[in-house]
Amino acid sequence: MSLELIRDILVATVPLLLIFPTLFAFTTWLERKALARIQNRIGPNKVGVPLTRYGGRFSLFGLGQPMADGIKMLFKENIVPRDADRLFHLLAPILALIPAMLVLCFLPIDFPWINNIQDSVKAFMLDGAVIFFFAITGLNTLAVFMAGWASRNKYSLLGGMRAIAQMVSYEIPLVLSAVIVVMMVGSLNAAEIANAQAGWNWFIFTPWGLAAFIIFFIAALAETNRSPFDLPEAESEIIAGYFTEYSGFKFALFFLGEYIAMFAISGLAVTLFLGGGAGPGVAALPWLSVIWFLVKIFALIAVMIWLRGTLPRLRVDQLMGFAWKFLLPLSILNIFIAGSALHLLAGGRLAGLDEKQPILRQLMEGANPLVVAGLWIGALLILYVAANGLNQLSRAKVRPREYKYAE
Amino acid sequence: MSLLGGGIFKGMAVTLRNFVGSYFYKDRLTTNDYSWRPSDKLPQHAGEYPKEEGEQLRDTTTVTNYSRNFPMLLHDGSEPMDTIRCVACQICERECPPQCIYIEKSTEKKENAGGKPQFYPAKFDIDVSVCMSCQICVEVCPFDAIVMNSQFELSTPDRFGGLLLRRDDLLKSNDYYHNIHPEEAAARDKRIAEEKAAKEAKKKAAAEAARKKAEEKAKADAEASEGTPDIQEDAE
Amino acid sequence: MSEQIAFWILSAIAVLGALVAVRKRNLIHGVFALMIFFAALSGLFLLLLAEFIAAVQILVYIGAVGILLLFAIMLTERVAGDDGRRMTSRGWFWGLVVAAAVFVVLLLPAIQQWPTPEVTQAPDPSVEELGHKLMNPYVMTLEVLALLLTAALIGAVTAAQGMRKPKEEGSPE
Amino acid sequence: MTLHHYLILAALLFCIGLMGAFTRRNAIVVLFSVEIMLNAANLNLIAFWRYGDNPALQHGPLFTLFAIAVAAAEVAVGLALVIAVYRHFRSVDLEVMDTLKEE
Repeated sequence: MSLELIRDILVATVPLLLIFPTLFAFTTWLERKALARIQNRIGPNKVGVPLTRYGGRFSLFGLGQPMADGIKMLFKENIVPRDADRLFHLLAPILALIPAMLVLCFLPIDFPWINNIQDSVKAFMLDGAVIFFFAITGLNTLAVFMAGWASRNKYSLLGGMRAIAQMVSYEIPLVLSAVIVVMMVGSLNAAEIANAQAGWNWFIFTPWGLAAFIIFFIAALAETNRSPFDLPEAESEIIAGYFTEYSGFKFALFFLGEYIAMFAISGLAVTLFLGGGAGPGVAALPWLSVIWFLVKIFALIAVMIWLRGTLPRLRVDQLMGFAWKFLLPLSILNIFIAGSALHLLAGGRLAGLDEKQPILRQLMEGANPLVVAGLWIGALLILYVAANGLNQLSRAKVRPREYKYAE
Repeated sequence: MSLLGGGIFKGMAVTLRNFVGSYFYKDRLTTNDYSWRPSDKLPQHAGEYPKEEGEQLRDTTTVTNYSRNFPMLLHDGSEPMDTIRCVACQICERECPPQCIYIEKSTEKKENAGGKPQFYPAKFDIDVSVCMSCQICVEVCPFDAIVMNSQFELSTPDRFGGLLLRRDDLLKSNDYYHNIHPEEAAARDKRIAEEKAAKEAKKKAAAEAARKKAEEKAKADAEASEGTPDIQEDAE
Repeated sequence: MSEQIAFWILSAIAVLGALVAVRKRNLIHGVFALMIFFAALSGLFLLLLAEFIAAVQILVYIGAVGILLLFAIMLTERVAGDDGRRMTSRGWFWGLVVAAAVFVVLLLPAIQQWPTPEVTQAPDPSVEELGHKLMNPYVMTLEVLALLLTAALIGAVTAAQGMRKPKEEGSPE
Repeated sequence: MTLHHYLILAALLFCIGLMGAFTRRNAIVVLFSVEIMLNAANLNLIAFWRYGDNPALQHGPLFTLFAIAVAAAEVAVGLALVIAVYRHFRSVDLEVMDTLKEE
């Protein structure tokens, strides 16, 4: 093992380990502020410049809050229930954080320093980067179960079981909507997928891409346990779900893992549908692509926060029904539409296309605008009708409520 | 048929309106920086808050937006323990749903506000971190000794002892009660006075009746036993 | 050099994980040891430049099979293990003997012509090639496999659901 | 690394799985053990592909892929059977389920 390899590995990983936890701290503050404003509150605004008596006077909108939270978490008492499985109780938060951190490597963010290192260290250059992403994200489920089981608390266990059922179910629409992009590009390589969308050929600007993005985003919300799919930690029903028995630093690790997973899955959505680091001005200033990537991630996270402030939590049966009876058929139908549209657009030319080039761009460049408009309307109409039908079918048959004493 | 998923967008529009509006319309932001004293910018309906530390609000409603209501013990005079109304009957301790009251009865009796020898609470603790402000103790107290206080700024850095109020913390004068809840206190005092008056009238009537009865009896006895004065002497 | 270090570490983890998985009394611990074994094996696949298989290994074995095992354990036995009861089967000694014998039998051909030359020529680790193979010459196999998985899914659901016995007339219930 | 390293490792893992399948009473543990054996076989397949004559043909990964899919189906059905048996006998002990008739 050469020194250069070690240096390259460090150059590739350490900045990620520094940047994203910092962004995490900022995001918690952003979320608290945004939720507060949605509820007509002010939100954190007290913690200011640390270690000064008048720190609170210069509070800068409470930007010191994440730091104060972090210090508090570090020094809080670590409580382990008496009957808990001590080893697993310790391992679960670590296991929750590691996969989330690991998948960050698969995001094709073109940091300026990354061009100087060898290709074998760039994880997103891996041929199967996207499938690795999904494989490693799936490990999160185990951590959640581990935490729920090790705590020896019925609420924790309930939360853990709910989390497993939810994550396993929503992984399927998630992967199936990503399959469309893989189909279009003909590669699982994250960097290639991002490059294929250069020049505003983003996948969200195709009808099936738009539908896939919406399905992907909904499934991603469920995968990261965000509201309205936060059943595993439904505080009004099962206290805090799987991390009921966690306190102090272990809790902070769970929290960190959850937010990093949010970044990671938003990053994948950006890679797959929103053109990666593409954006205006990138051609002139290459480092702008990093900024664009992060801006897109934050735009998605802002929508997640907005949704959290808006929607109430689902019931368990609604949750599972939504995944299996609504999202899954829709995403399969979407794949079917995308495939047929591909053949329709290409006509007989599919054999004549360059196999090594992304099919999508070749199609987009040579397509008649009328045909494209027809495809948009046709595809979205089919999907909308199907969604409506599924909605009617999958709606639970509930007797209308009778009000005995209301009148 | 309404648009599929349209409800979500409607809800999101509402929250967006709230989000943006909270920056532009002051009357949307009904909350206040709770740890700083409110400024005049506070909207009118936000509720009253003491302008200075320790100031007591005159408040006719029992609840303001900022106060917390926990029980207190009443006394009638300047020396709290001499005129304490509580007689340590422990009814409130038994009735308290979260069981946050702890009373220890004194061993000997002592003169209370009415001048009668009574037991008094040697210990009377309320854990206000457990108390749920249900006022059941107030309702069950037969002596009007426990009523609801209205306090601001209860927070404490002491994790275990700080929210456990002792007897001496709980003792408040009737004047204080009149100050914070004037109407309620007046009504209560009026009722106590009425009850007392009724009791006294009843007592008087009873005494009168007893006196009359005794007189009658004495008369009858005198009539019956004119010949036997020894017995009457014994009876007396 | 780094490849050798990785190989020895990964194989040690794999062997230990497998041993713990089959010997642990607590079934949940056993499943997690099994997952460590799967993960180590995935690392070995990466070392052998079969990166797609490594990803599939994690996806299928840890993500699906492991979770399924956890569910099965939660649905059946007391998870803390067969308290106090005998953990091993009646013929455990003969089982050990047979396992050891099989090991010897497998070892014999493996260590013939012991030091084989190291192969330096790396295969093309292209996932794209694998995809073309799956879609072109082996598409029929893939379809049959899909059919098998569907059949297994339906079979599993029916088996786990259990046959509902028709209620007998006049049975006291 | 040579082919033999992988072959010996795979043999060892296979025998650990065999040992588990022979010596444990719990049906779920026996299922674990079968999985370990299958994985050992997969390791062999990949190792032969890597050190074989014509790696460009991708036969090793293909075969392993199919084996993994079959193994997944096997686990699903196996666990369903274990649950069905558990419902009947109230136990997953293999020595309890030694009857051919319904009791």
